[in-house]
Amino acid sequence: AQDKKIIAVSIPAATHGWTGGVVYHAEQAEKEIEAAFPNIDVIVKTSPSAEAQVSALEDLSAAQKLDALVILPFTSEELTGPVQTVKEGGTFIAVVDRGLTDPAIQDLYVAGDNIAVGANTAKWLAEKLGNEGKIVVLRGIPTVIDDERIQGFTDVIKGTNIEILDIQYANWNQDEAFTLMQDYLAKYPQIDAVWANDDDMLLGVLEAVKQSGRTEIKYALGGNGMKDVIEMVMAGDPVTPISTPYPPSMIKSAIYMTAAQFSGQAPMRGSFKLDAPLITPENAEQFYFPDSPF
Amino acid sequence: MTSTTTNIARAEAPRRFRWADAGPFLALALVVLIGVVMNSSFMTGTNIANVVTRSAFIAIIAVGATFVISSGCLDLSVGSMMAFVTGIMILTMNRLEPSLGANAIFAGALVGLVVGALCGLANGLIVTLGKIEPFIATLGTMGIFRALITWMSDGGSIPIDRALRDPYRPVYFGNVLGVPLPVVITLIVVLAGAFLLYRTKYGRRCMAAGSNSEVARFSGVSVARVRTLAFVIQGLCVAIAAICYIPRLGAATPTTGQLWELQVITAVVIGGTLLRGGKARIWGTVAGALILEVIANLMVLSNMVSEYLVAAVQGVIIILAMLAHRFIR
Amino acid sequence: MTSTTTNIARAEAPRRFRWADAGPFLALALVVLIGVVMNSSFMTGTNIANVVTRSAFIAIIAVGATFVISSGCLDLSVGSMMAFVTGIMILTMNRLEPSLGANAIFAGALVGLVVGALCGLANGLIVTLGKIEPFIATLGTMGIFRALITWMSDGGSIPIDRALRDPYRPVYFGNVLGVPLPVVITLIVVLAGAFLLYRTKYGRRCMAAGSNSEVARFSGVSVARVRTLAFVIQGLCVAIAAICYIPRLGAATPTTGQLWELQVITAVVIGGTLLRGGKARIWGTVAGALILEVIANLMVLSNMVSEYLVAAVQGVIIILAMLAHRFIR
Amino acid sequence: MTMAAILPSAPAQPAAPAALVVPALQAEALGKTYGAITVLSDVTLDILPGEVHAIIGENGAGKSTLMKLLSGYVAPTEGQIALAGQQVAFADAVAAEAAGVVLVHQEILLAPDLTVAENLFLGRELTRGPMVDDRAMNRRTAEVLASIGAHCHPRDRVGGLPLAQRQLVQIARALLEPRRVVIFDEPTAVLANDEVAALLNVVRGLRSQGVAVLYISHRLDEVEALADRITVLRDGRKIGTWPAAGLSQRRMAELMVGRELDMLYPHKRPPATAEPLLQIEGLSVDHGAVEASLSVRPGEVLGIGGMIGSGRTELFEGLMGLRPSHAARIALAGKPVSDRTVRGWQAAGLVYLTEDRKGKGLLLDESLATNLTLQALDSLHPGPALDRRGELRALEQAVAEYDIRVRALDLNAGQLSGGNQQKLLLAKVMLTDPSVVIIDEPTRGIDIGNKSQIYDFIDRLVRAGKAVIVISSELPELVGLSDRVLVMRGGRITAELTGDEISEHSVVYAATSGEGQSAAPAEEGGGDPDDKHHHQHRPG
Ligand SMILES: Nc1ncnc2c1ncn2[C@@H]1O[C@H](COP(=O)(O)OP(=O)(O)OP(=O)(O)O)[C@@H](O)[C@H]1O
Ligand SMILES: Nc1ncnc2c1ncn2[C@@H]1O[C@H](COP(=O)(O)OP(=O)(O)OP(=O)(O)O)[C@@H](O)[C@H]1O
Ligand SMILES: [Mg+2]
Ligand SMILES: [Mg+2]
Repeated sequence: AQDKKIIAVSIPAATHGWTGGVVYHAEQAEKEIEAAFPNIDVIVKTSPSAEAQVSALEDLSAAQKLDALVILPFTSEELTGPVQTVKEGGTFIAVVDRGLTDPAIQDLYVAGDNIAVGANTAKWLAEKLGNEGKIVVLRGIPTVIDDERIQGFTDVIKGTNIEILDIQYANWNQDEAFTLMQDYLAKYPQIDAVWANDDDMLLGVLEAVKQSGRTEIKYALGGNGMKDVIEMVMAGDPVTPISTPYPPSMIKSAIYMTAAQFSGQAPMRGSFKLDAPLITPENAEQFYFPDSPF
Repeated sequence: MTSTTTNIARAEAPRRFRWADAGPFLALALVVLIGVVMNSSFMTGTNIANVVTRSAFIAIIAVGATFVISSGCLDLSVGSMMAFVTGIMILTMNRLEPSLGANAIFAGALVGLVVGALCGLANGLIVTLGKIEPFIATLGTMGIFRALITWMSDGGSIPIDRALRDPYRPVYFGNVLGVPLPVVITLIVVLAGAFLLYRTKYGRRCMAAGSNSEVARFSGVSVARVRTLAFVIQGLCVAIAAICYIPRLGAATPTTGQLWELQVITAVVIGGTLLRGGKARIWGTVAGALILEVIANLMVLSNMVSEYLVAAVQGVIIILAMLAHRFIR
Repeated sequence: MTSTTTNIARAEAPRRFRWADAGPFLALALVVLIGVVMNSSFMTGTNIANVVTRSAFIAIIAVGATFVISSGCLDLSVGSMMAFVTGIMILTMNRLEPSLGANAIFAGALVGLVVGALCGLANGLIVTLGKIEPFIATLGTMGIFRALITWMSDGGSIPIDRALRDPYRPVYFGNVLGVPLPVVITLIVVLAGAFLLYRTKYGRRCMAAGSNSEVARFSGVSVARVRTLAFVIQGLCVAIAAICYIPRLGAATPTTGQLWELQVITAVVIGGTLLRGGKARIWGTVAGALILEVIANLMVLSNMVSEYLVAAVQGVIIILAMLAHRFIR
Repeated sequence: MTMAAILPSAPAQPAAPAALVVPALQAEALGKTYGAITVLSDVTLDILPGEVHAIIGENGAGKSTLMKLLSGYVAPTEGQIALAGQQVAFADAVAAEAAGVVLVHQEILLAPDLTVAENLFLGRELTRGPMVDDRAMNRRTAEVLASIGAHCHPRDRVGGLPLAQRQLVQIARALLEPRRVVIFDEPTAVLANDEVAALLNVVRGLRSQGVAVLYISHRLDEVEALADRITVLRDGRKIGTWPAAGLSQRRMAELMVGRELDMLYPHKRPPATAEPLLQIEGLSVDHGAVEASLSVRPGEVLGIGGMIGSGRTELFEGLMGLRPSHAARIALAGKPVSDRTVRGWQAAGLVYLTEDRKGKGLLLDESLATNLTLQALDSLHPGPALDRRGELRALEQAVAEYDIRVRALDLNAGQLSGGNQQKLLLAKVMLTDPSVVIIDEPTRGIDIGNKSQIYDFIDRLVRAGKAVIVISSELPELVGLSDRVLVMRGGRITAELTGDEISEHSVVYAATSGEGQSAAPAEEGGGDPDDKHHHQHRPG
């Protein structure tokens, strides 16, 4: 076991749908890679907070020499220092989704683009609404991802005549989204479209709209490419005809890319940006993973 | 033994009205009044129906919590337990649907009640036999239930079978003579709870255990049994809430019921039940649950508060409501 | 009055050793033993240093909580308060850096202490003057502090100025004669806490207020003042924890310190302090904080548990540790 | 009794002695009402420095209330208080204490988690620099404890002490500093002879130092032995003040009750011969009793005597399964008992009445009916639901039968006077219709008029073929009631006295012999200890 190469994977704990997907794909990658490459040991660790993630990094690197670290940081600022410390021990660093504040630390960066998630949705919506109308927005837990998506979205909307009636937190929670949407519906007699910045919340929104029987709502959009929502897109749902991918499987790609160098290939370095193209009925098939929990 | 006749005459005198007991209801009236003044959408039928229906979950669970708290304990695990029971119920219903059809809902509900009761029993036994501070014991089981639902759902969600959605829907969205079904269920639970707490031997013993467990012990009350049973009742209430909850969104996720324990305890305490046990106010608990839901509703309806500060304003209003009914006496 | 002399002799008799008091330390020994058996990396110097250093935050805050709890109250707001104080400190330091340079750290720390004390004072006054159940009052302020940090950071994060990072780093990463600085600070806080609680009038009165507030009042102890001061001490401890925390993560976010309140209370109760007040075990509290941190560490080091189930195993271990030290007597 | 000699003969007028001495404390037309209930009205009273002024009266007469008014615990609704001639209005008990007026409560008021010394010095801790000086406080505590004959340790946790010790701690707390006025509210209700004697000496000591002492007791022998003047309260009003000299116990009782009293103790019954109802062999209780064996027959009153800390309470709490214990053999009516819990015993027909009514007996914040029926819920309500009317009927019946003096039936138990709480507790336990009754301190705090009722009650039980075990620290009671007496010492049963062997002297001797403590103090407590008849029948 001594000569095994160790790849540590540090990700957020499965506290809601998307992070649940991340954990799922990371564990899948672990199983597949360990089966395929007996000289590689993948260790997946989840942490419920930035604080705990820093602790996990300390623990992992104190317990063994890490050959590589694949990390999906809770936040950029808070994890930059600790990851740098790990790198100083000679570890290959792969960062997923949120880049560190000092990009020099990252040997490999598989970037999600949260701003694009918001911006692409907003562009599509603006076009469909003809740059007019009233919309409401549900946001997640106050974190960087949420902030970036909202920023991407609102920046685009500002350039149109669309009015954002309200933005409130629903904590990426279906249930809270349902409640919040009920209240939006009670408050605003005319809503042309809804954007929940995550598909988990979208499910709650749709349920509330269905209950209200209101028909003026032309679009209810989410993001992240949750499989239930992609099914809706595939079925050509008129209210939710699109989603944006933000596949939790990006963690799997990063683990594979990192593992490659230990299976005889040259180390992959550099930045790989995942785009956030719209998922439409035409291309939905390729974003659909029926076995994923997300 | 002469002085008795005058005393007997007084025995029939009606109980005096106490302002302190009316506190939660006055506080509720106050927030409703604020709602009416602040926002015209507040008093619409749909909005009121939504708010009242939504408060059903917290109210039902809080009825159970009233038992646990008045017996001198505390249960932090209710939110997680709710998610866990929901998960088990959905899995059961999905499994049984092919053979039982829509009847799988009943079977699943039954299984849910049993599982809820067992979860409560586990809490109760850890606290009473294990002699562990309820705060710690139920914090432990809170982690356990939450982890189990996360594991059962692989961190994703456990949706109910499509075939069951429609027959199950009315349990949350339906109504009886215009009264939403969850409200009817809440009323039944509250009435049953009030009967059990105020009108039965068990309720009496529950209060005695919370009021002074030594006196209860010396009076032949098995404090451990009473408390264990309170936890079981709590588990049953959680299961009933879960039964109403499933048709609302049709899925259990690792976030289901998150932080509900705090809301539940808040509702109970706002309602006038003493956190240290011995005094229970079931109807106050219901008022407490409504107050919380109305405040949350007002936060969305009003435009005055930055989205970032909603939690702050909610906190301030809760404190003010408590202050108000403290100084109204 | 012949028996005077014998009684006086008894007054000097040594304190008996009580197994129950040793409970938390035995439980700590137990989890450490489990660690040693389970994982060879556990007992390495670096790992132990890491774990002990990390437990500083919870330990320091829990020292304050020991005061609050033993005086008969409870503070649920510590986690949010920690985030809020951290935010204020970073903002202050960033603002002052251009003029003061590295000295901005001292200024910021001072501001942090003042703000922490004021937050604690607010909690204390709401509880004592407002006569609101501490659970509710601090649940309210928990929401308020959390909302304030969310608002201050616009839902994002407040990073510390790069120029301050390096001079500030040693406060978490440095050491004195090989002992990590946060551990030194924790020791100072614990010693000060133990002195205050066990050796001063204030500590005595704190326990009296928690044991029986009526008796304390009749004895001329101002229960309200004692409790308010306990909350202020809690606020100061939160600020001290925040001072150590900033160099570790370098930013305040709306999720900083989330759920710490539960960890803190767990540490205090595992340590042997009674949740109903009147009995305080400062050193036990420290053992409690270490137990929690060791368990979390073992979860990371060992590979036996599915990542979904970590919380469950943690819950089980906490309950088992409590059971063990309950039945060891 | 020098002071009494100066006083004019009965009934003394409050203003009269002022010419000679300035009263330490004066009450002027004091009154107290709770809502619509008047518990005290128009009481005028003075206490002189260096006198022991006894207050006597029936249960619920308002004695404790008056004491609370005088010591700042409760504010009067009418009237004034003067301290050394100066009008005062105490803001609270702390202010009264600062002015030198201290009250020893009828009910224990101590912080259970703190040690004895910590309780004594709470709010006035001794310090050295910033630190509390535990050494000095423990030393001083040990001195005060020794001076009143308490045997607990300054560092004992108060919550773990037996009731009597807690009472002594409370007394010690009052005596820690020099006082101008010390008020004792039934300090001896839970004390045994030795401790009573020591306390009476303490009170005499205070008197000789010029302290004014107000003293409430239902033990009229104590009052007779101690008091210089006696004030009688009835139904919240003052009947009058008399010099103690020349007021016999019998006359005191008549003044209190307002009618003639006859026999106090019932005639003894013929010796019981039936098979024992309860048999205990080799019962040991942790921290309490060692290898105790006893039995009681139907138709018999078994008395249990002993000093404080002899383990009587522990023995029976252990028997009830309320403390860890183990026994070789326990049988009730010939059948071995397996379920040794309060509930199991109750089902088998045995109940235990605790000595600690506040801590273990009554839910002070609950209604009278709730308290009364708590133990008998199962027999009172056959189904799961409560029959509230039935409860109310039971309450009315209990109020009549046990003469519980309440001014309204919707009070909480905590609002009853001490003696009436005791009666409620007795009623509560008897509601289960037991065949064996164990009563720990049956007449704790009960007035003389009601005492004989309770004795009659016990007599009737026994004559009906039941068995009663009475644990009592009041020797006359033990002697007057019991057919047989077991005496405990150091957790063991050391003597069995039957028939004519039963006397105060023999009990005291058995309880103390071999410990090097003299039995002498008993004489100071109750007059002539050997004269049984004196106690069994009131002369006249
Ligand atoms: N808070 C209260 N509310 C209503 N009534 C009260 C309250 N406190 C006391 N009482 C009533 O005042 C009366 C006098 O009580 P008090 O305790 O002074 O009697 P006491 O003379 O000390 O009797 P005992 O000998 O039994 O101790 C009682 O009838 C009691 O029920
Ligand atoms: N929890 C306890 N732990 C240790 N010792 C105890 C405990 N409770 C009581 N004791 C001791 O047990 C002995 C018996 O005490 P107890 O006062 O009950 O006897 P008693 O004869 O009933 O006296 P009383 O006149 O007070 O009723 C005493 O020495 C007491 O200190
Ligand atoms: Mg009294
Ligand atoms: Mg006793």
